[in-house]
Amino acid sequence: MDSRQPVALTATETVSVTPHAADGNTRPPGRVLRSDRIIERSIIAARGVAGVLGFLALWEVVARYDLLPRDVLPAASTTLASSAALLGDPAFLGQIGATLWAAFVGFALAVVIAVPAGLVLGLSDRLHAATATVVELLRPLPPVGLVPLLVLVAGQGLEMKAVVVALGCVWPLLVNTIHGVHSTDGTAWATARSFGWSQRTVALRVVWPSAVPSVLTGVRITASVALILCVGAEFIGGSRDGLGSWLLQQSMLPGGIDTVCAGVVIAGALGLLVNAAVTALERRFAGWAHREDS
Amino acid sequence: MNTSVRSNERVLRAAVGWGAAALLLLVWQLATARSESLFFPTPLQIFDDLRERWFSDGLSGGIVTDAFFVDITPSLERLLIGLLIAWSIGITLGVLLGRIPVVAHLVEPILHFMRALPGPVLLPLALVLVGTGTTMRVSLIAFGAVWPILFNTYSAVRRVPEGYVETARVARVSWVRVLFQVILPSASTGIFAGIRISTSLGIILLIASELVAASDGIGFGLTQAQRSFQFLPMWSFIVALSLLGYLSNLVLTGIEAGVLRWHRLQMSVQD
Amino acid sequence: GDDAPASAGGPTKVTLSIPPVGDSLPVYDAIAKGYFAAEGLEVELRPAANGATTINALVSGSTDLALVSYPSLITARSSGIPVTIAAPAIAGTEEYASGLYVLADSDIKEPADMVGKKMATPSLGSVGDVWFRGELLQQGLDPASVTYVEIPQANMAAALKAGDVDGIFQTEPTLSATQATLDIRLVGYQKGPQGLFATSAKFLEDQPGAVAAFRAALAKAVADIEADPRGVATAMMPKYTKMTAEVAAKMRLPQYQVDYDAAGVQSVIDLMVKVGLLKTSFKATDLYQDVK
Amino acid sequence: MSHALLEVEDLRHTYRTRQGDQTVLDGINFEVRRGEFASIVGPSGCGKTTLLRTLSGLLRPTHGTIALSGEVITGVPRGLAMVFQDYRASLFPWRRVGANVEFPLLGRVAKAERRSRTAESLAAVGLADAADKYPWQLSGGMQQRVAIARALAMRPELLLMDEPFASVDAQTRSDLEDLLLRVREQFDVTILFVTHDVDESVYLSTRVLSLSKAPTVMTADVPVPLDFPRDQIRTRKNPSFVETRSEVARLIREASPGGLSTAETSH
Amino acid sequence: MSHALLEVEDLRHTYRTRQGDQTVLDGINFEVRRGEFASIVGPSGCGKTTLLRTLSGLLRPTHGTIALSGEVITGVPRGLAMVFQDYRASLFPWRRVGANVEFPLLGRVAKAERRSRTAESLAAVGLADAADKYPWQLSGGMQQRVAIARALAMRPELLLMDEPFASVDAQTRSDLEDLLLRVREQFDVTILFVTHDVDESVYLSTRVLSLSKAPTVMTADVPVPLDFPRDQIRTRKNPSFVETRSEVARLIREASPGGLSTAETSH
Ligand SMILES: Nc1ncnc2c1ncn2[C@@H]1O[C@H](COP(=O)(O)OP(=O)(O)OP(=O)(O)O)[C@@H](O)[C@H]1O
Ligand SMILES: Nc1ncnc2c1ncn2[C@@H]1O[C@H](COP(=O)(O)OP(=O)(O)OP(=O)(O)O)[C@@H](O)[C@H]1O
Ligand SMILES: [Mg+2]
Ligand SMILES: [Mg+2]
Repeated sequence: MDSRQPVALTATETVSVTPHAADGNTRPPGRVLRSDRIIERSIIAARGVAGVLGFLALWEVVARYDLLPRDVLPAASTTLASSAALLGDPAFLGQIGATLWAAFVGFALAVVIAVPAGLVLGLSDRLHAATATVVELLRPLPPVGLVPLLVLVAGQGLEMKAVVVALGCVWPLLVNTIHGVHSTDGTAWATARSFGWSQRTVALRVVWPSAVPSVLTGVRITASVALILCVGAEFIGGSRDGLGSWLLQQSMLPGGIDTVCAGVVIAGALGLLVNAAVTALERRFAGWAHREDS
Repeated sequence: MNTSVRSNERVLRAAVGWGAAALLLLVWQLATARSESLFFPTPLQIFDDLRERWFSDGLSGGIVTDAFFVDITPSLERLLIGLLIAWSIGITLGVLLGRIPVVAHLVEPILHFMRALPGPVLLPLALVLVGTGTTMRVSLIAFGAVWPILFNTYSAVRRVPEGYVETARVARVSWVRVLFQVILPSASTGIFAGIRISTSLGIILLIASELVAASDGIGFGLTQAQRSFQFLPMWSFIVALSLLGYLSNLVLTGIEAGVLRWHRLQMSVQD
Repeated sequence: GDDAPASAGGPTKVTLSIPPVGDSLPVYDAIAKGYFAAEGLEVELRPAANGATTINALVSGSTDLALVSYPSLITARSSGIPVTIAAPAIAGTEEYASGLYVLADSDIKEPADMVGKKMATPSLGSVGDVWFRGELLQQGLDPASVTYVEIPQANMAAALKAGDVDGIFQTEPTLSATQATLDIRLVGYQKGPQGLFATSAKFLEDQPGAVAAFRAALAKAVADIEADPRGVATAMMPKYTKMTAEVAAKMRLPQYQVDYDAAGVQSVIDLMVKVGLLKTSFKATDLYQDVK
Repeated sequence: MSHALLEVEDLRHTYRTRQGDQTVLDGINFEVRRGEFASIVGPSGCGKTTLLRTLSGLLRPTHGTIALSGEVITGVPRGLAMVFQDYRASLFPWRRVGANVEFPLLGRVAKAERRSRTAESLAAVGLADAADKYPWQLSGGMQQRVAIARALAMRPELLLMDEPFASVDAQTRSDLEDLLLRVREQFDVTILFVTHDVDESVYLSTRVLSLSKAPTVMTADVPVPLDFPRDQIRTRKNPSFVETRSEVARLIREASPGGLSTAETSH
Repeated sequence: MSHALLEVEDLRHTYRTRQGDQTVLDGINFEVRRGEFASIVGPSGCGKTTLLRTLSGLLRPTHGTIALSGEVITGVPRGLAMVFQDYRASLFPWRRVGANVEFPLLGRVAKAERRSRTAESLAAVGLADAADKYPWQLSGGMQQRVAIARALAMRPELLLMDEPFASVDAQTRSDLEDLLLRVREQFDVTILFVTHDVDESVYLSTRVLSLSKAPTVMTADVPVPLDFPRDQIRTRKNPSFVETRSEVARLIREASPGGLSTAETSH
């Protein structure tokens, strides 16, 4: 450290290298052990259970003591019991199967259309500009409003439901895919090009994987929408089978409100299940994009 | 940043987009003009009917017809009120959940469950619980549209960098200002995304809610046209729906562009 | 099966869309007793949506036959929709009394008292709606002086009780349930043809045999019911719907029609023209065709 | 003025985590007098940030007292400003530079005064022209200067800085160091500066406090016998600088044996 | 071998933007011979990145030719690898470290060979154990080492590096510098290294090329009279180092008068 010490541009001696990630992550560097994570998760889960129980208790009280302006709400206990009974009824399970299948078919249709289209539109600015207005005009069409027309064209069966579901799912998927393609990092793109790869190879190996998290987010959002739309289509279009048409009939019966409530609870549970399944899928295939969360 | 060049390009893009849309209309016109089908009138017929139905009163008559106030205005009103309710509840709850983890842990499972309830199917329940009036329609819209805004706000608020909040706290800023000047602006992109999604959901539920016990509105008009096999008016209502969605999106985009100008600029710098 | 052609050997498959109510009793009976099978028909039941959607389904061929109301069919026909009658179904009777009900302590004594009030109807332009408007016209009143609100049958009782509406147009089976919980009073009811089994013109043309067989099977079932209405109802309704035997035993039944009541239908058409639901009149006999 | 500006007495802090308790500060005592520039150095993870967070009132220490101008603090005290290490997370991207600087003054200081303070602070950090830009339109070094300007606009008695120059490049860093010394004179502010760069601490301060590894105690309090103004080339060549620097480095090395490069893994 | 490895002749580049044309490179000529370590220094915004992008074939220059081993390049040439400044965005987050290193070899090199090259390159940068981690599980310095390993696995004749150490901290930076010199020996690779740190350029290279402000021309080509291996402390104390350093710094200062602080805007 004599007078020939070069000025500040040289490496000054540092006390220690801090693992400061340059991305500004200021989390404490302490390692989280697996068992602690389990403990933490179970605390969260316990709170969730407490919340659910509290909600059910509130519902029960409100229904029992007729606290609502209209005294028609069936109690939580009654509803849950009828839900359980319904789940034991093979005929009812058949209806659920029909709904799930139609929702899946429509959803798959939307994926098959929207994801490739999204990739193409994401990669080509010109096509994107050319289709933007049409998309913006078609996107807001509520599929449920089209049900009567679709019944005319596609009947009341699987085809009609699938078209309604696909119509509703195709736009969010498309938008998410385009967004995913656009979010490919410029440096990542340049890096891949510097490997001497063709545009197509880059699209396949870099753009697509970069877009996957966004696509899967779209899938997660639309999967539950698919179910909602399918049940809605059955309900409005009077389909030959499915949870929605079952609910429609129940709602037409005197005193059917109890069964309707039970069916709605099951529909909600179904939505939760679908969401959980897709979330698992997302963690599996786009875990790297959610690294901050895990 | 030369804004005039930018806006030139925007105009060009819009022109190309509308050109393509016009082309599609032409194809539609040609296809339907030849088919003679009762169910599929030509777009020209539809637009004629649309104009006749709602916009034929001339300048002196205030342009819009009386039918406009029966078919369109009530729906707009319901949609707007429903959405405003959904937004206020969604943002409030989203912020609460995002800032107070215990609350989030307690209610998250239930909220996820409620979100998964299929909106149109709640109609019979809503009829029983809330009755047949406007309240029923507005609450159905609010119930369906609240989820995207709630969950988007929630996750956006969770992502607000702690540094922002601490910066404000060290400046001894009141919590009200922390909320309105730090947390909400920082989460605003996520909130706006939620607002957009909730609007399209709101329109779906608007239609569903007007299917029963209504005496006016787009959904009512649509069903009546459909019941009486009036396919031309039915298409007019469908086109009106599309326009309603398009315009509401336009309005939201405009507001968003103003409020989130900083964000758009920031994104363009990082590109 | 959609449009399943009659194969040489096996039975003809037809799909039939009906609501799970007493109106559909002959169908349940014909299935249970094998009358359809005997006529070479295999009937697949399907839940019914609202009348117009059901008619759309007929036109698209996704359903072959459906129980709909006369106003639905008549409106469709007058709009040029190619649908027609496969078989007559039901008519109103004093006992069946699908009609206008009010709370027992209401001031409303006759349809004319509804002027300026609100009436719940299952759907605008439906049987009860047409009838009610006709009643007003007859007394020289403007049908538009009453506010009509579409409310599903199942929700009418609650709306009436809450005062959302002043009168409700109810039919079975909801009516019985409403009467069980609410003290209501009949103000007026609709007589004459109400419902029919509709089919598309195309189906009638392609499969006249199936239509004939359908009529024949229904005729047998109607004969059964006429012989023992309670017995058939208590046997069939719980079997095919969620209805309990007790409810079925008390359920009021409409008059099941086998022969086409052209005069009755003509009066429905004329009434619809009068109340402005129809622009031009046409002949009721155009709606029905004899088949072999 | 019988009191030092900042008095820290037996400060202790233990983080209670699910993995068990971790004592980070284990009895820290020191005073900072008005006008001083005190640097705090210490190995990574020793609790420098924790210390600053307790001083700023963001974190309530497990034990001990902190007094500012003789008053024991409970929440965030008046007269204090803080500059964080991560400038990206401390400037609000939705506010322009001027509005960012003005932010802490809103509702406290009249508009005219706000304007003039903002202008003055921005001028002091050489960013008078940047008031209408957004923070993200500036380079990292400029953003950190905005953060400093914001702190200055609050007219703090005490300015806390947590490794403020750690994420800027070397050239910018030395520019910022000199800037900091300039504004310190101009605004006559007392500074407590956390860094883990020994050279930086000596170059900037009137006094260097060194911390041990956790559980952390203070291992040394070294005065810096160098005059102001300082100069990147001349000061660093000054034998007193070299000597003080070696002294501090030695103290730190003794307090925390062991190497570095193997320790870097993350998140 | 009559040709130099890289020959650049009258290279010019003008960006055509909506705000008008901006000439960045205004006639650049130089050669790099096999085995050299040439550094390019120049003020911020002078076009160093632009130059590297044209050399790597990512950007077609407006004018001039680039030849690699005597062949004029049109697209991305073979035998070239590039390390970018921004390590966070140049590693693919969905592939593990090993898979990232292997990535450019896919479809070109047999599997067994890929595996062995990957292992060798990772070992060379001291990350043999990290192959199964994801890039984001590593620190910044480690990530940049992965990027270097990936470039090495391509067995390039010419390695282009664009300010590769600009966003890591000082200690890591000097570690990475020494690592680079080591692998250069081991893999016998020719390197063209862009930096704006004069000390770094002299410490690493056999030759320093300096660029003027835009419109950019080459202002100097200074050989570095220092032996290998180099050492952070000894080499930097060496009078030749100090002299060369001053020389280059002087050349740069002459080429671009005025301080840095006003020029730095954005990103
Ligand atoms: N919120 C917290 N909860 C639990 N432990 C924490 C928390 N914050 C910090 N720690 C732990 O306390 C210790 C000191 O952290 P602190 O951030 O104060 O260190 P530091 O000296 O600022 O380090 P660096 O130089 O890396 O910034 C670390 O071991 C850290 O893991
Ligand atoms: N794609 C582009 N379009 C238009 N102008 C560009 C583009 N890329 C760079 N420039 C401009 O060209 C000039 C040189 O940029 P370049 O990135 O090559 O500089 P640099 O020497 O690498 O700078 P730094 O040291 O900051 O990395 C800058 O003025 C920049 O604004
Ligand atoms: Mg720290
Ligand atoms: Mg560059």
